[in-house]
Parts: sequence; C-alpha cells; structure tokens
Amino acid sequence: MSIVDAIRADAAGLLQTGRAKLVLGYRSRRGQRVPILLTDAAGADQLVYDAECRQNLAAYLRKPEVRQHFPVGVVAAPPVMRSLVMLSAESQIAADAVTVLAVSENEYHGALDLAATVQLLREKYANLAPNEELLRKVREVAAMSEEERAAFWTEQFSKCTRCYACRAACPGCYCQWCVAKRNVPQWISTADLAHGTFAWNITRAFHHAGRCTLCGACEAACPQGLPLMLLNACVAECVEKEFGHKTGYDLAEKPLIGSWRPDDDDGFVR
Amino acid sequence: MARVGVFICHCGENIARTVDVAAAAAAAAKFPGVVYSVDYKYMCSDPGQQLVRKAIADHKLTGVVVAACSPRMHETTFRRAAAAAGLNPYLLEMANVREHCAWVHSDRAAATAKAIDLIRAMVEKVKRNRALHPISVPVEPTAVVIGGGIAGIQAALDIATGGKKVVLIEKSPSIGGHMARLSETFPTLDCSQCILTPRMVEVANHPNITLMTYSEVEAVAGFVGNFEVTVRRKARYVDLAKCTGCGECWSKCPNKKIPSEFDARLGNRTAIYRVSPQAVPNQPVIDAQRCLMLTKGRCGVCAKVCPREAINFKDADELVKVKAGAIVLATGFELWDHSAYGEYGAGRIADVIDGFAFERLASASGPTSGEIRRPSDGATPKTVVFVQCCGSRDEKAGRKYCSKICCMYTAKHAMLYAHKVHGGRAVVFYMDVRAAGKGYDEFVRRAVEKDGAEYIRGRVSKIYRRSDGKIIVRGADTLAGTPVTIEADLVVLADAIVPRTDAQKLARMLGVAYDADGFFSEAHPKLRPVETAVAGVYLAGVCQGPKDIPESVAQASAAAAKVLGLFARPKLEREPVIARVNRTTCAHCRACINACPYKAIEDFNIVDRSGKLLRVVANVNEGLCQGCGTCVSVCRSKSMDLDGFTDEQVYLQIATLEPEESPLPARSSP
Amino acid sequence: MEKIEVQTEVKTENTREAFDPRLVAFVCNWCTYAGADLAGTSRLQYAPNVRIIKLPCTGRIDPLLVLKAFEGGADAVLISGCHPGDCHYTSGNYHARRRWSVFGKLLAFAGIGGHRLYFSWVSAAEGQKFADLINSITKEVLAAGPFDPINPARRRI
Amino acid sequence: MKSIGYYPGCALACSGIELDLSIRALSRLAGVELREVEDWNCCGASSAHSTGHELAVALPYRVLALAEAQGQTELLAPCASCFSRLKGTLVRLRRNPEMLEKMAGLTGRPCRNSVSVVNVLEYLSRLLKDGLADKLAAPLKGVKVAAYYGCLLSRGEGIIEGDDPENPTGMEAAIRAAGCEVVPWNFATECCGGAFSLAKTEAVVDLSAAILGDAEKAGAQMIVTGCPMCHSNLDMRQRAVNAVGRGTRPMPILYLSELLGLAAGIDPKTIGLDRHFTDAMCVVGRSV
Amino acid sequence: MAKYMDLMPHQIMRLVQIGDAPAEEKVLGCAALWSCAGCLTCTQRCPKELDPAAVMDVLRQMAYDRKKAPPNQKKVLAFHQAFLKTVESAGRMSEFSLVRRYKMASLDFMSDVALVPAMFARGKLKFSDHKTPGRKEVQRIFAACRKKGDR
Repeated sequence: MSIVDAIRADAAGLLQTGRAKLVLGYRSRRGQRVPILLTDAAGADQLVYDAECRQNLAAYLRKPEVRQHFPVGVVAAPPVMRSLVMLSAESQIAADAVTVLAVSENEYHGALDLAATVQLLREKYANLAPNEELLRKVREVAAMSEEERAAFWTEQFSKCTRCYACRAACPGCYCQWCVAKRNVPQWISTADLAHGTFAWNITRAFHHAGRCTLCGACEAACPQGLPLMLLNACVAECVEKEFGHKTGYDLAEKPLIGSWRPDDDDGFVR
Repeated sequence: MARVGVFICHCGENIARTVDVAAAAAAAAKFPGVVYSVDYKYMCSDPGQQLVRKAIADHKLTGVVVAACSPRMHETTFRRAAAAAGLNPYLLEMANVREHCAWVHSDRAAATAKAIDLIRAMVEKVKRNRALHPISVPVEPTAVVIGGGIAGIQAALDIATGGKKVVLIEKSPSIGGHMARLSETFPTLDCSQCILTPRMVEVANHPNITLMTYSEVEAVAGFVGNFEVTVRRKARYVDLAKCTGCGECWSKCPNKKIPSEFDARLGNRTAIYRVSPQAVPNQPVIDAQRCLMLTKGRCGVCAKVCPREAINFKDADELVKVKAGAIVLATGFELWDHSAYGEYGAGRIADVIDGFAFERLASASGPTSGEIRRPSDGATPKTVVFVQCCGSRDEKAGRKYCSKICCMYTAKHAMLYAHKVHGGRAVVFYMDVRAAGKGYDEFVRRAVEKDGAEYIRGRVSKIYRRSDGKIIVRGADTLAGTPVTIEADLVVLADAIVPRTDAQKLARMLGVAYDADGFFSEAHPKLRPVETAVAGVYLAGVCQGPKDIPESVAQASAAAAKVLGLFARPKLEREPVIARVNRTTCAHCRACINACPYKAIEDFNIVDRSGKLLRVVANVNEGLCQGCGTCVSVCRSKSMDLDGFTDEQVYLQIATLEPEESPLPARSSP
Repeated sequence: MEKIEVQTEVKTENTREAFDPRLVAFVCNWCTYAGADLAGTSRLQYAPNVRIIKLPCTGRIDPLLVLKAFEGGADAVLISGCHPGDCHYTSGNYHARRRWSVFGKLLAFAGIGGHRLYFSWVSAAEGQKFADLINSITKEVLAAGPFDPINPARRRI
Repeated sequence: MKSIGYYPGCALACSGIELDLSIRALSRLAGVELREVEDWNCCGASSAHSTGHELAVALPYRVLALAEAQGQTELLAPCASCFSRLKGTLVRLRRNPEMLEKMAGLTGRPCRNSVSVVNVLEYLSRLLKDGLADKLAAPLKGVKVAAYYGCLLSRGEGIIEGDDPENPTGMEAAIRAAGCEVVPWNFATECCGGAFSLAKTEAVVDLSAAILGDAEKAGAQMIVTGCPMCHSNLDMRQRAVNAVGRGTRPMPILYLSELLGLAAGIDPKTIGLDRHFTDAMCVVGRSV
Repeated sequence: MAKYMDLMPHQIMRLVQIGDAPAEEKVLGCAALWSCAGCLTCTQRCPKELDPAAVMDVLRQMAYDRKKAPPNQKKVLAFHQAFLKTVESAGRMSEFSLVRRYKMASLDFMSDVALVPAMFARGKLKFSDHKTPGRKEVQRIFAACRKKGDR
C-alpha cells in the first residue's frame, strides 16, 4: 500500500472510530498543496502527501475552530511532529488531543499518539540531515564584516511589510496577544520604519530560540521572500552548540530560555 | 495629568561641586509634567524633608523625584516623608546624582548634562508609577528550631518563654549537642553538664516547646510566616509514652561492645542505649544496625525485661508536617577528619586523638571517669603534646579559616591535664594564640604561667609511633629557629571546625546561601548577622561560622528576638515589588512557572459560573514572589509585569535617553 | 592609568562637539548598582557617557529593552549583574546569562555585535571594576565610532 | 607495552649499576624492548639546578629533544633524580612555551615536548599488570620488607597519580606480588641526604642511621627502594653508621627491580645482587 | 636536613619577604642553602601552598653567581663544580673523574678512600669516562648558558 493510501486509510479510520473528530492533512488544488480539514471519513481520499507539503499543520491547533474539534489527527512530517511535541511540552495541547499520522518523504509510520511519536523521532529522526544549502548561506552571512551584515539585513528587512504571515504560519506563535500587538508600551513600532521591522524580525527569531524546529513554514509563507530561515538556523545552531538543546524530542522538555545550568557558557561575560 | 515635583540636593558641596544644581533644577522645571522644581542644600535634613512634604501638599504632587544620593542610602527616608504628606510612598523615586554622577566625574558641564538626563529619566518613570501597597501575609506564630545543641536550646527557650510555640528538631536521640560532651568550659572551668543539663530539662518540660528528637528535616515548603516543614521521625523502637527510662533494657542487652559515639569511641554502649545518663529525653533508643532482633530476628531480651512493654520492634519512620512562621537554623558543626594528614599518622595511631576524645577523657562522666589515660594501653601519659591549627589555616590539605575556639580549649586541656596528672608535661604547638575575649588571654597565660604548659610556636611536621610505643612529635620552634623532637605518650590534635556534612542539603531545601566552606551565609556580615537572605529563616551558633559557647548563645537569643519580633504582628508586610499576570493575554506556555526561582507561579484555572474550566493561566503567589522579574523577561506575550519596574516605566526611562525625541506614547489606560 | 587617559580623551571630544558615545547600562539592584555606588563613594573617576538603568535583577532585563536602547540611539549597551552564584534571587543571573548568550549571537548575526553589546558581572564590592569597565567600553566605542550610520535597529525619522 | 624509551642516566652506569641490570633483566623477561636514547647526556642532577637555572633546564631538554627526535613517546628514567629533573623540565616547559622556544635556540634542537616520562615504580607496576605478576614465584615468601620511597619518588613530580605523598603505597603491591610482607614504619619518605654523600657525609650517615634504625625496629629484614642515591647512601654508608655507634644488624638494601628479579627467579648475579656493599646475597641464602 | 642549617627554611622565606640589602646578604651568605638536599618536604607541607624548595634553588643559583657561598660550604661547591666539569667535558658524569675532580678541588683526600677499591671491585667505578659523541654539543650548551650570565 502506498504512503498516501495508508494515510487515507488511517485518517478515515480515526474519524470513523471517533479517535479524531477532525483530521488535518494536505490536499492538492491546481497543483498546489494546501491544507484540508476533514471531519468526514468520506473525504479521506482527497488527502495527499509529498515533499511539496511544506505547511506546518501544527499551526492550526491554536485556532478555536480547530480546538473545538479535539481530539484531532494531524498529518505530520518529522519537523511537524517535533512542533507537536513542543506544543505539548508547552501545555498547548493535551497528550490525548492529537493523533499523529507520522509520515516522511518515503515512509509512513502509522497513526501514533504523542508518546509513540517521541519514540519514533528519537529512534529514526534523532539527527535530521541539516539543510546544507541553508547552513552554507548562514556561514556566508556570518563571514561578512559587521557593516556588511548590518547592510545586508537592513536591505532584507526593508522588504518586510509586517503582514505577519510568518507568525500565522508558525505553530510556535500561539500567543493570543503577540508582543507585536502591544502598544502600552509599544515595544515594536508599527510605523513604516526600519527599526520596527528589525525589532519584529529579531524578536520573532529570538522568541523561537529552543522552540523552532526549522520546518521552514515561516519563510515559505513570507510573500516578500525574506530569508527568515537564516535567523532561525543561526539561533538553532547556537542553542544546539551551546546547550545541546534539540527541540521537540521530549514531552517534558523544559523551555531553553527560562532554564539554566551553572556551567552554561560564561565566556562572553566580562 | 501628572504633577511631578523635582527636588535636587546639593548634599553640601558633594553634589553641587560638580553638578550645577540650579541649572539642573531650571532644566527639570521644563520637563513635561513637572510642576515644581527646586534645589536645596541638604534634602535629607529635617527642613529638607519638610520642603518635600510641603510641596506635595501645596502643589498637589502626584509624583516626586528626589535627585540626591543613592536610593540605597535615603529612599526609605524620602518615601516616609512622602507618606507623611499623604502621597503613596511608591510614587517617589530617586535620581542618583551623587554616587553615579557628581562623585565619579570632574567635568562640570558633562556632569550637569548627565544629572539632567538622570532626572529626566526618573521623571518619566515616576509619571507611570502606580500607588503600591505593602503586601500583608498571615503569620503562623510557631517557630521551628533545627538543631538541639546549646544554640538551638537557647533559641527555643527564649522563643517559648516569649510566649510563642516552638518545635525543636534534633537529629540524634537526645538534645544537648556537643556541649553535653565537654568536661569543663573556658575560661571559668565550670562543669559543662552542670550548666547545660538544667537547660535541657527545661526544654523537655516547657509547655510551649514540642521536642522532636531522633528526627530530621525532610523538606521545607512555603515562605516567611507560612512555612511547612516535613520532619522524618526515625523509628526509635521504644515507645516514649510508656518508657520510664528504668534501664532494665540496656543493662540486659547482650550486645555491649559498641563504641559509643558520645564518648568519642573511647567507651562502649549497648544496642539499646541512652546517649548519656543526662540524655533528654532520658529514654533509650534501639540502634537498628546493631540490634540482634532487628538484624537477625533473634534476642528480644529488652522486650522481655521491659516492665512497661515499651519496646516495639515493628516501629517505623513516620513523616510529620509542621506549620511554622519562622525557622531557626542551629545545626552546629563537626570536627574535620585529621586522617587527611598522612604526616600525622593518617588517623591510624590510637594515641593521637582529637579534642572531643580528650574532653571525654577529662570528663567525670566519661569512660575513664575523668582520669587521663591513653587509649592504646590505658597508661597515664607523662607527656602530652597538643597541636593547634590541625586542618585550620591550611589552604592546602585543610580549611583556610581559623576555627577560633581551638586556642582556648587547648589551653583548657593543658590546664586540666596539669590538674589531673601531677608532674605531667604538656606541650602545645601553635601558629598564633588567638585569645580575644573577656578573660581569655588571662586564661591562656594562666595555663602557661601557673600550670606550666610549654608553648612552642611552630607547626608539627611529623607524628609517628615508635616501636616502644612512644609517640614521636617532630616540629619547628620558629622563635628559637630550631627543629624540636618530643617523645610524647599522647597527642591531642585541635581539629578544625567544619559544618555538618548534611548542612548544605538543608540549605538548598531552604534556599539559604552558604559560603565556600559550607557555613550558612548571613544576610549582611555586619548589620544582619543572624538573618539569612531568605525571609523568616535565622541563624544561631556554629552553623554560621566558628563560635564559642557564649557567642552561640548570644546569637541564638538574637535569632529568638528576631523571631519574636516577626511574631509580634499577626500579619506581615512585604515590599510590594512583585510580578503580576495579565490573565486575558497569558498563553500559559508555563515558561514563567519553570523559570521562577521561588516556585511562586502556579497554574490557575479560569472557570465559568457552572465551574466549567475555560482556560488555564499563570498566577503569582504574592507571598512567595520576591520580585526578581525573571518571569517578566521569559514571557513572550508580555503578559507578565513587575510592579515598581513595569515594562512601561523602564521603556520610558530608555526613551528619554535621546533628548531630541519628544517623550512618548499615550499614557497607559488603567 | 587608563582611567585618566580616557577622561581627558572624552573631555576633549566633548569640547570639540565631536562624537560623544552614548552608553546605556542595564544593571541589577543588588550587585552592579551597588558596585557603581561604591565607585562613587570611592570617588573613582569614569567617563560620563553612561546612563544607568536600575532593575531588580539581570533576570528582569528583557532583550526588547536592549533593542529599545539601540532604537533610542545608544552606541553601546551594557548588561551587568551579580557574579554567578551570588544572585540575590539565587538564579536570575543564570537565566540572564543563557538568554544573553543566545540573544548576543543572534544580534551579532544581524549586524549588531563586537563593540556594541557588553555583558559583565560586577559585584557590590567591585567599584574599581565598574569604573574600569565603563572606561574601557567608552574607549572601545570611541574607537569603533558612532553606531547610527550602520545601525539597522536605529530609529530614523 | 612492547617497547619504551630508556634513559639510564649516569648513575646507572656506575654506582647504581644494579638498578640498570635488574631493570634490563626484568624487561627482557617481560618482553619489553628498552630503546636507549642514543647519545644521551647527563641531566645535570642537583648540581645543575643548584648553580644555574638555564643549564638546569637545557640539559634535560636535550635529552627530551633527542628522545622525541628518535621517535619515542614514552621515556623510562629509572634514576629518581634523573626522573625528577626530566619530568620537572617537561612540566615547566609545558607551562612556559617561550622557554621551549629559547631552549630550542640554545641547544639547536627543536622539540614539541611530546615525550612523557615514566618513573621506575610506575614502570614496574605496569610490567606486573601486563603479566609479569604471573611469572613471579615466591622464593622470598614472608620476608619482612620496609618500603622506602625517599623524597623524589614520594613528592613533587615523583608521586604516582592518586597516591598520598605523606604515606605512599605505590611500591606495596609490587612487594606483595614478590611474596614479601610490607612492614609499617615511619621513615618511608624521610630524606637520606641525597647527593650530599660526598660533601656532607656526616649528615648522610646521620640520616641513614635514623632510617636504618627505624626499619630494624619495625622488624624489617630488608629495605626496598627505587632510587640510586638512596640506595648508595643506605647501602654504602652502613659501615660508617656502625662506626658512629648507631649500627643495626646488616640491612640488605634492594632495588624494587632487584626484588622482583629475584621473585621472577632471575640469577642474583645477573641483576647485580652481588655488587652491594652490605651483603644482599644473604636474602637468597647465598654468600658473595 | 634542617638540623644542619644555620637558618631554618622558614627564616629564609621570611628574609626573602623582607628582601632588603641586609636580608639579602644574610640569605645569600647562609650555609643553609648548601645544606638543602631538595627533598621537597617543605613544598609538600606548606599550608600556604608556597614552593620553598624552588625558592631555595633560585637563591642557591643567585648565591653561586655572586660567589656568596660561605667558605665552610666549599666542599658542596667543590662537588657541584666537579660534577658539572665532568659533565661538560664528557657529556655524562662518571663517578671516578667526579671523585677525582672533587678531591682535587675540596682537598679532602682521605675520606672514603677505603671505599674506592671496593667500588672498582663491584664495577661501580670505572677509570674511563664514557665520553658521548654529543659532548661537543653539551659543551656548547654550557658555553651558551655561561654567556647568558646564567640567570
């Protein structure tokens, strides 16, 4: 049975047995891969899955209209699985709220609960192959002089229209009241000026430190093509190097920012 | 609209010398929201404070900035003044233009500019200050005293006599601690037990004191006024309610050859035993490791002979929870293990003993009934060498600090020896004699001049046992500049005083800090010597640092006074600098809950009228929160804020740092 | 005597209306603020370019505050608190340290680093260290020059 | 361990010859090749570091440099004095790269300071671990031995990792392996006067007398040591000790390597047991 | 060896701390320096983690350079000089020439003569110096150190 058939079968099964009241998956529309929210087993044969399915469906779990249908099933590739684990660790979804239709490029692992998902991740996807292309770019930017880097980002950020598509696409951005919305005080200026954009993009990247699974949804969602993954990768690399932290492999994971060890790096302090 | 008053202090010449205070006052007067600005020679003086009070009244000020010294110096002073004038004290802020400006700069122009900046920042902050009110938490008027040595006993008695309940927790089967093991005490040479035992009995009989011996603290929860201490009552196998302490059991116990810890292993005890004849409570305990019944399941003699059926082999540990408003730590000390000194025989030489062993030898109630006889063969030593600073003041193998009491008790030992063994020779090796204290130096001189102790200034380099049984002590006489060798019969090492090995575990339970050597840290070395940084936890005795008996007692009474002071009021007021959650925006990611050093943040269920759970959010326990604000900066949605240092207040301080910028966005809607 | 030299340097700069670096220091109330007080009571001279903002603990210092400072025209930002293990709140500085080691690297990657963002532990007893710190930072920033022209975070109207 | 660099040092060529012989014999038996450093020079011993800092470093440096150049990674220096000079230099140079530079210039022999130095106790216990222990019979069963470390094998660089300088135990396992009994005594780490044998003979005699005396009182039948200086002092000076009237019964002074050699059944003469001043052949019930 | 010292090690350390001219005179001129066998016990025991043994070495070197060693210590000096001379000439030390040189220098002919034949008998003394091929190099090292004034 092909991967897609297996997903369809399991999705239908979940909905029939009531293990899920809703299944989040992908369908194809004019060659595009777009999300689909299934409540009826009959629709299961619309489900598809392939490398084009880049959206992180975990992002939908914060939406009331989805939450009211808990428990749900979610078609999830490894990065999405990790997002789901992260969300559970941050008490955003209950352990029994989600069934994972665990899938990857070339293998389908069946309908798993979160515990089983963690096990799967640790066994098969403990070290997901880093995106060489991305890392190369990161090194490129890192190699620039400070002035060059500043100029590079000023230019990049100048494209940002502050549409917050990146935020909408990201499962980690579940705050009903994002800091960007705060106006007393106004932490992040909404004026069409560079500094607000800078503040937004840096803050977004930092708020995902130790939480980002490098799923790529934000960059994919950005209408202006900002290289957001550069920032994400820079942070992810740092947290793994400095603190051996990898997001989404532990349901009881403590937040990286908000935990500490006495032997954390002290080198940068005078 | 805010009405801010700015008061700039000359501090005599201290500020005015480098800062043009008049110019500053003029500049401040122009700041938006400032309705009154003045400079004065001594703002902290009475007329100065009067000026502030008057201005508050006359100009209906809603905020005050005093530009003077460091807030650490006079914030309280001026906030009191504000309060006296009817302004909420937390609507007053200080701009530190002395320590942070006038005193550290010489360029008048630059200093004045900076002072104006500092004032502007504080004006902007104070405009956003909210009236705050001290938090009051109820106080449970019961004190837990941990440790039943002289310090713990003193603290317990003082608190109890003050009319408050005390729970005294002692690890061993009897209270009394180390003092109960001493023979005589310096500098008066009165018998230790004669002065201690009455106190021990008083503790046992005091209506306000609950005595928990053979018990250890397992966990501590809560905060000042409302601690909950979990105590493990170790199985004693003897029912104290039934036992009369008649002694049938231990006189019949077949297992008689157990070295007695109380007698420094110089004497023996049975498996069911009293720590000492003066033990309080004066009832036995069964040593579960040694008791044949408990280890091998046969014997049970004690049970058979007990007329009151007080023996219970089924006895088990129990956990007891105690509610308390304050905790006194009096866990005391141990002696450093001199086996670390290979050159002193690595603890393998029987006739090289520590101070406590000598105390027991000299004690009338000791294993030798007060005769000085050496452990190896019971012979009376003709020559005894005392070695001071054994492990003390040794950065390499021992501890770097001075143990403080060794000079005195060594002199005492030399004296006692001279009194008990006539014609005996007492030699004391010392690095320095430190006899500061009332009658102390006289005491040491007496040991030298009257009782003929030979004091040799120098370290001992080697101690070994010659085949003929003599203990050879080699050392230097640094005053004569010659090596010395002494053929001794007994050597007494004045081992360093070290904290209890499990003290640090206790400290971590309480969040009390301890120094590199493991002694508990006081809140301030000069001005808060009996308090810890943890509110409601106090220190008494050697657990805080080496002390002799009078000092321990003094500190214990001081701690008791602190406790009684705390208990004097039914409720207790705390600085209202605490974190607040915005429940409507909290996303419940639990980052703050994980980050809080005081476990002050917990889940809070928002339910509708029917009790149906709507959302879970974070909630700050005002009693526990100490106001560090760590939670604020881990909160991504900015749903957490810190009274007194709100995001808005800090934001505006920063914003003022760019003068060209006009100060800033709309005032916060409450 | 670096201190003195910096003093004069800064002064002449001032009088020539040339680049006068702006240093914002976020410090904790218990150690570094007290350390700065000690520098004062000991009359240690340091460059007048620093503006100290007091917070209870380094744990309270939100990265957004740093961004704000840069927006507001700071040429450099200093964050300083109690030495590890000495935190008045037992662990605020440990939280801060981890936060900054990530945020610092991120900012550097985004073009703000080197001579712009400084971290330090200054205890209540280290008045001298505080003074030296401010002087050496001021010196470095003077050397690095004004931040505005290249500062992507700077507010420009 | 198949082979190891070997730095006999001057003493082992003459007064300490038994040490050399016994080490070689044991190594042969254990199948370890001793690769002697070619063209080695004297380490300068106490004389160099008593009179000149650079010389005191330069001489050992040359040895280390040679060993490294000859492709050796580990260097056995049986003589305690040589060992402490070599190890001391090595450590100092590790701490101080400039010094390393300087020495390279001064001696014209560059060196990465990569060779590690092994002392006799360490080496022998390694041999035992690598199987020599099984080769030991126990002809000396129950002989009471006082283990004498002296200074350079108990303190400073000499001390074996994890051993207590104040009462070392590094030798005891080996002595027991030889079937002997280690007697507790007090002078295991006392100084014998070291290099003062000639210049301050009276002091050396005095100190040696004390050491011999305590060993005898402790009931030792022989003293075992690892250091040539200690050996020659205690062995050669017993007559003098008698002369000053502090004599003991003749006390054989054996190198640990000799003891193990005997235990391994090597012919006493091969390991130089017959070369002692104070008869040592008696321990195997033979006379010289 | 302390009992053979005119100044106790701790006194030497103290004088070094004082460090003025008279103290220097006293330290560099004392016999104790030349009675130190370098047994390291002082360093091992020092509770302040100082290294008196190393201090002794340095002082000895200074005293040697400045020719301060007291006359009654000439035997020790003679020994050291003899030792180094031997090493310099042969690259290695050989006890025979060491003893020969030592006796010429110290003029202490009689002591230990009894031992000499016995030592030959036991192969513990050899007439021939073992001259190393590298001795030229060793001589260069000596020269270099001497040139540097050796400090």
